Amino acid sequence: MITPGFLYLAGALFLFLAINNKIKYIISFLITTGALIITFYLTPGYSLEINFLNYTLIPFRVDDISKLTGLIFTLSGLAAVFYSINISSRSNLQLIFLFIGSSLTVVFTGDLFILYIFWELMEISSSFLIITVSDLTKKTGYYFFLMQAVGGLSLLWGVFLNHSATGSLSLNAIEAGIPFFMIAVGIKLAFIGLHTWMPQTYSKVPFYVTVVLSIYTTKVGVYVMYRLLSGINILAYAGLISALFGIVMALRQNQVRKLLSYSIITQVGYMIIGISIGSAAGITGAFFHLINHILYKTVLFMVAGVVIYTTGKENLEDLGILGSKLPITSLATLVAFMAISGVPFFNGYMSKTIIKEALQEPVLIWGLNLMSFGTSLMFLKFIYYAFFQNSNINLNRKPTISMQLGLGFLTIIMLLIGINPFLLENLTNIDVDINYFDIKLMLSGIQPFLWSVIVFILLKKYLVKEYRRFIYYDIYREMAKIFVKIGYKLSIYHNGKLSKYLLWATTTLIILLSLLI
Amino acid sequence: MELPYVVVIILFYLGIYTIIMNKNLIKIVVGVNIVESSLILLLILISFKLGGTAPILDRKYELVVDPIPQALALTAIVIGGSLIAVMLALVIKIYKRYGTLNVDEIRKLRG
Amino acid sequence: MESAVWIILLPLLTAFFLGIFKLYSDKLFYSLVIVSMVIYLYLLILVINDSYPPKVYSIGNWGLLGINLMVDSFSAMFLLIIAILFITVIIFSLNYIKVNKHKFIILTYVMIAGIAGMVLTADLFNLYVFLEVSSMSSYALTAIKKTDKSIESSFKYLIMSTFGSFFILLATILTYYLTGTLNMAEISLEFKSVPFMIKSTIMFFFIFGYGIKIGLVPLHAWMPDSYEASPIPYNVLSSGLVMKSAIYALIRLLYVIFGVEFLTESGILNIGVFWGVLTFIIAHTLAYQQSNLNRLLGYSSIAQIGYITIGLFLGNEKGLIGGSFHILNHGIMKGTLFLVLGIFYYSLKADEIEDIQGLGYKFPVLSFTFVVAALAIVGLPPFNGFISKWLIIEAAIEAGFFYAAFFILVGTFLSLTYYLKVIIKLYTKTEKKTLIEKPDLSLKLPTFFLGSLCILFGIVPSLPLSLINNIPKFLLNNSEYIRILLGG
Amino acid sequence: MTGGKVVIYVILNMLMIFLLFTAFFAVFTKNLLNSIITLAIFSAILIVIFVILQAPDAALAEAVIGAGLTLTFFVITINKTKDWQNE
Amino acid sequence: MSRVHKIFRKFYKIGLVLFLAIFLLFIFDEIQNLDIKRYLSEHYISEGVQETGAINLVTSVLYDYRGFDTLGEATVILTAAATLSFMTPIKKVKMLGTEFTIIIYQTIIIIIPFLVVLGMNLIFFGHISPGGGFVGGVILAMIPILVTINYGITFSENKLKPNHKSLLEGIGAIGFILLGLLGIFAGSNFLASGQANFGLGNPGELISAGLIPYLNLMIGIKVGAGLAAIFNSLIKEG
Repeated sequence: MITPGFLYLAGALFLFLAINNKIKYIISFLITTGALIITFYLTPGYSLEINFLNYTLIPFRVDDISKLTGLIFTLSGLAAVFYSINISSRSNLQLIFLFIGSSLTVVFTGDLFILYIFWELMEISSSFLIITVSDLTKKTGYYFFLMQAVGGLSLLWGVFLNHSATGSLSLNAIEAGIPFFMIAVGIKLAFIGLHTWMPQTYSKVPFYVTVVLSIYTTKVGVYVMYRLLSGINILAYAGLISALFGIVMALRQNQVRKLLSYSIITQVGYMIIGISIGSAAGITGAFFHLINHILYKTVLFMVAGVVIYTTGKENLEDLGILGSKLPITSLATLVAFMAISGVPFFNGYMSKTIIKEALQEPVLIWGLNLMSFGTSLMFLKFIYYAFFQNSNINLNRKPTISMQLGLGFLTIIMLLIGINPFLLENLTNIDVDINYFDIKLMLSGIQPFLWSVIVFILLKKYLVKEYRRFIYYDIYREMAKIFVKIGYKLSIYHNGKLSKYLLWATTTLIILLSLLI
Repeated sequence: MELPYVVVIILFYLGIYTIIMNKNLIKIVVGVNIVESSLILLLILISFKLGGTAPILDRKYELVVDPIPQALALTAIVIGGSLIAVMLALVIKIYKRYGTLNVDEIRKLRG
Repeated sequence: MESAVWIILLPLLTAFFLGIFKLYSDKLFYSLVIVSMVIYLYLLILVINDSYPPKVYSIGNWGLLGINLMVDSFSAMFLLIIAILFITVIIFSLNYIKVNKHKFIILTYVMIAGIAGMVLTADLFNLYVFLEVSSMSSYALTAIKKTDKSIESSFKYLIMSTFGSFFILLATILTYYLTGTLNMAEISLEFKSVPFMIKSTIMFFFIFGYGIKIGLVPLHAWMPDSYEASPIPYNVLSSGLVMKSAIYALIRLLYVIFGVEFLTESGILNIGVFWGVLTFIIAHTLAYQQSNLNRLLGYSSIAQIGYITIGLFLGNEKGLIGGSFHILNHGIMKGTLFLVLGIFYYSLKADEIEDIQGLGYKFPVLSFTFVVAALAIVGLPPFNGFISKWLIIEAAIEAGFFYAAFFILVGTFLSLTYYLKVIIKLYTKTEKKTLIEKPDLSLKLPTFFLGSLCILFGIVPSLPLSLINNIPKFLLNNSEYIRILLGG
Repeated sequence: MTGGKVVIYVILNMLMIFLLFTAFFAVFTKNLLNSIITLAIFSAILIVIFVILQAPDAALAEAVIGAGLTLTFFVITINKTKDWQNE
Repeated sequence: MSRVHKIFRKFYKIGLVLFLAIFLLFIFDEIQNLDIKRYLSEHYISEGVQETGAINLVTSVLYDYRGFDTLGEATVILTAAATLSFMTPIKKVKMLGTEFTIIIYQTIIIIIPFLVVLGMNLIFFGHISPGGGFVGGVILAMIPILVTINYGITFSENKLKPNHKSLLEGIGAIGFILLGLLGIFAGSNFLASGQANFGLGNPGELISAGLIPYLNLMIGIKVGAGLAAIFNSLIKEG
């Protein structure tokens, strides 16, 4: 059996052969659908072992959760690749393939070594994607890469600590180094305080890159969190705080993609809570939510992309174009909005319900309600700009067919899952035992949404106000400044005087010798 | 301790002191020369045995000094001589390019 | 084991013959360079293949009375670096060097002979002599561009290096004085009865003297200067071979003469590890400040030496393997970086960070090679630098040096900051139209060769590791080494 | 020790002291030419010491290389760098 | 403030050096109290003459027991000569002020043949008496140096061209290695002369000691040519 990840990686190499567009399409189509089909027919329980250095590594291991994640990853990979295939250059497409391939390998790995390697490969490929894709994103890419590198290195340090404590590289035996795993995962998840890379990256890079990045980066974090850190209850509160922070920040944005990226922080909060509970239901809920979230957030980013592509602008005011001139896109927006707000009969509802049912503590349940409320509030803002505001912007060009295909494809899947929530359960043989269409559940699911509509209508003038100025303080930039300052001081000491250098040498000798006495 | 060894140590560190302290390039080379000489002197002192004769055995001698350090000393002398030649050539070049013999003023390379 | 002595003699003979041929015929000159290079490669492979179990070759057939050469896995690993770097650099510089080309090649051959001598010899004074041979040609190669800066840097290098050599010579003399012999094995046996204080003083003199040539941090100041001012092919050899031969000699002395028990007892292992950490932290911080790429790479070399020092001073098996592997890897990675930079300099006279802006689009494959080597040297997977760093960190944790292991990761991050800066500059578009002298295939091929090794050794590290895995046997357990050297 | 040996011993020690004096003078004098000439004297004393210490080979080598050639090199250098008068 | 700083730095440096000196003094003092074995040199002294055929033990150590060192140091000189030669400008530079009296001119002319004889003597009798290749080579190098001083660089280089010097240097070095290789051809190891029994002869005779006289000759040629080249380069420098 072959990993779907390696198929993508091989695809990145095969793309060197793509001399014209036709071959490019054929290769991409074969790779993406091939990976989807392979993932679909994987049998849980399979694992492959190889020997490397002195370790026995497991580069490929399948179980229910990884198959589920792999399915959604390959599915959305198919959509994302076709969404961007016309716009992106060949080298960027290769990087996208590399990125998708390494995240798939992370999902199917069975040990920490391979996990780390492909974690880093993800980070490298995504950073180079950001750096090379446009002239405006160099600094963003720099920041992104460094931030992700900190995450990767703390993962590595955690791996080392765990390895020295347990003597094994297995994913199942995590005993030491948990704080470092937390930092690593936290950065990938854009956890509060570690999130600084996310809004600026997602809002600056070209829209198709945002689509690709938003599918994988945070979700791989969720998956790895499940593997390494599941069942740490305290983290549930942390996830709650992070999510509420995401809501507050999102409500202050006036740029579409910044709003969407802060909303990712909120949505990831659900998954953190689900995983932290540690019960089977919680984890299932988290992963179903992951799937749903990938679906609707990808659609929303694609919508933002269509707006940018057609108008060249990306402020919330420019969303007005959706209402009248882009029918398919508008429909998709509405569906995604309903889904993300947790309205029954849409897919967001089912996973939120599972998580809510799995919760025991009242604080968390109320927090979850608050999160749903905030989410729908911020997307009401989105909808308000899209449909209730008059705009007279014209289309510069029409969206390409491949874009609309990708968009429509995901929307249909979303609707399918929403109408028949048991689809996912049947697909993955996980039984949650919840009747989604119970009236009580549906009522409690729709309550936050209704409240948010009321609140939005009442407080409209505060919510749609533009917060152009708000305090932006980034502690990491301050640290970098200190580093540069120290380096400058040090380089001043290298003033080219030979006698000074010789003096250093002699002093070193003295220090060495005085260690003897 | 015998005086010659003390002299060797003093010479060694006198040379090092010159290399560190002196601002004049030629003086630095003088310091290098002194250190070299002190090390050669040390080698010869090591080889010496009281009452020994030079290691040229045209007859049978009672006590012959150690030939190995003397051979090493020869090697060291030659290496030192070539080092000093290269150094002086560089000093001349530096003087032609920088117009100074002050070691603190040859500092185009820094940072 | 006849071929061991040829490893030293062939470059020397070639250099001498080249010195004569240079006067008469250019054609003969180049054909001799090529022929001797090919034969040399063959010889190196022969010796490397035959390195386990170690072999002894006695010069003049004097046995223990004279000078002995010894080939074990450690020296074989070093010969492998020579084989990889020397051949590529010679091919590269045949086209690259424009001024004083003959002298450059002759001096390079002499330098290789010196380094091979340092690597193979098992005699203390002989080590000093060959050290001087290699350093002498290094001074010359540093000054070979004859610009103001190269003269200045050569002088600084000369004075500081001589300063270190004095202490090496002093320690050598004292060792002879104490033991009455210069053969490393016999010294090691005799040293068992020497008082602790004297032994450790001698050891510190050795460490200090070689430390200057290695470039550990407060002793490093000459090094970036020499990188900035010397021709780029020499920089490859300097970072790959000259520095490394010094640390090779130091490690050989410490582990063989003094023995690992003494090293543990005297605490030098702790000092060495701490020193390595200090070295790479400061060097990384300084490297960020540089605007000249040669200097930047120079500081990066110093930093990598810090990692190597940590690995080799850990005193356990994995550390030695990791450190040795990193010596090999760093030679390859830094060689690639310098050769790419060399091509940039050759075609556009670009060696400042500002000048290379936009070259990623003009030389796509070369820039890709640069990126690969840069990521490898930072220590990101799946390249070779990652494997050796992994080994070093694992060894550090095993030996209980948690702080060193942690700081290696910090250092990885710091090195990413400045390499990423360069890479981003490389891929920033610019309007500037610059005159391009097209680089030849003979310049590109060696570069790609080294670059592909970066990837190859990262994915299949077992290729070099099968050689390197034998190293600790004869370093950690010096009685084995001594037994073979004494002819047992 | 016999009488002759004592004399040689005394001479050796005196030469050592001289050696120190010349070295110090060579280092601390302001005039470079003086310094170089003192260095020649330094080498000369060293030669005598080598002879006393039964090392004729080293003495010869020091004579021709240390005293002879090096001195010549120094003189050439000083000649080429004319400003040796003002430190 | 800066003056105080300067004085402080000066004292700091002096203190450093003093510390080192005192430290080494103690170490030497301790070393002196040890009893030292010298079995290697005792073997050389007792067996060296028979084994190598050379009376001068220093020569036998230099050219036979430790001949490899000698090869190394010959290489150092070659490197130094090469270094200096590429640093010199191509154009000829006038010899600096050499206005000697007629006495010195004449003396130098007369001295030259004696120097040749002396140098050759030192080289060829290197294995019997003090001297040897290095010293003899330097004496031979004195001749072109004196010629340069006397008649100026142009004349000197006309008589003995730089190319010839480097040719001689190369021949010397290659000769040394080839002589060493004779040992391999004789079935022994590199640089074997005593062990390979190259007509050791009677110790004390001119033709004895195997390869040592020839090695001496080669080193003499090499050192002589090398040092002459170094000198001329230094003169032309700048």
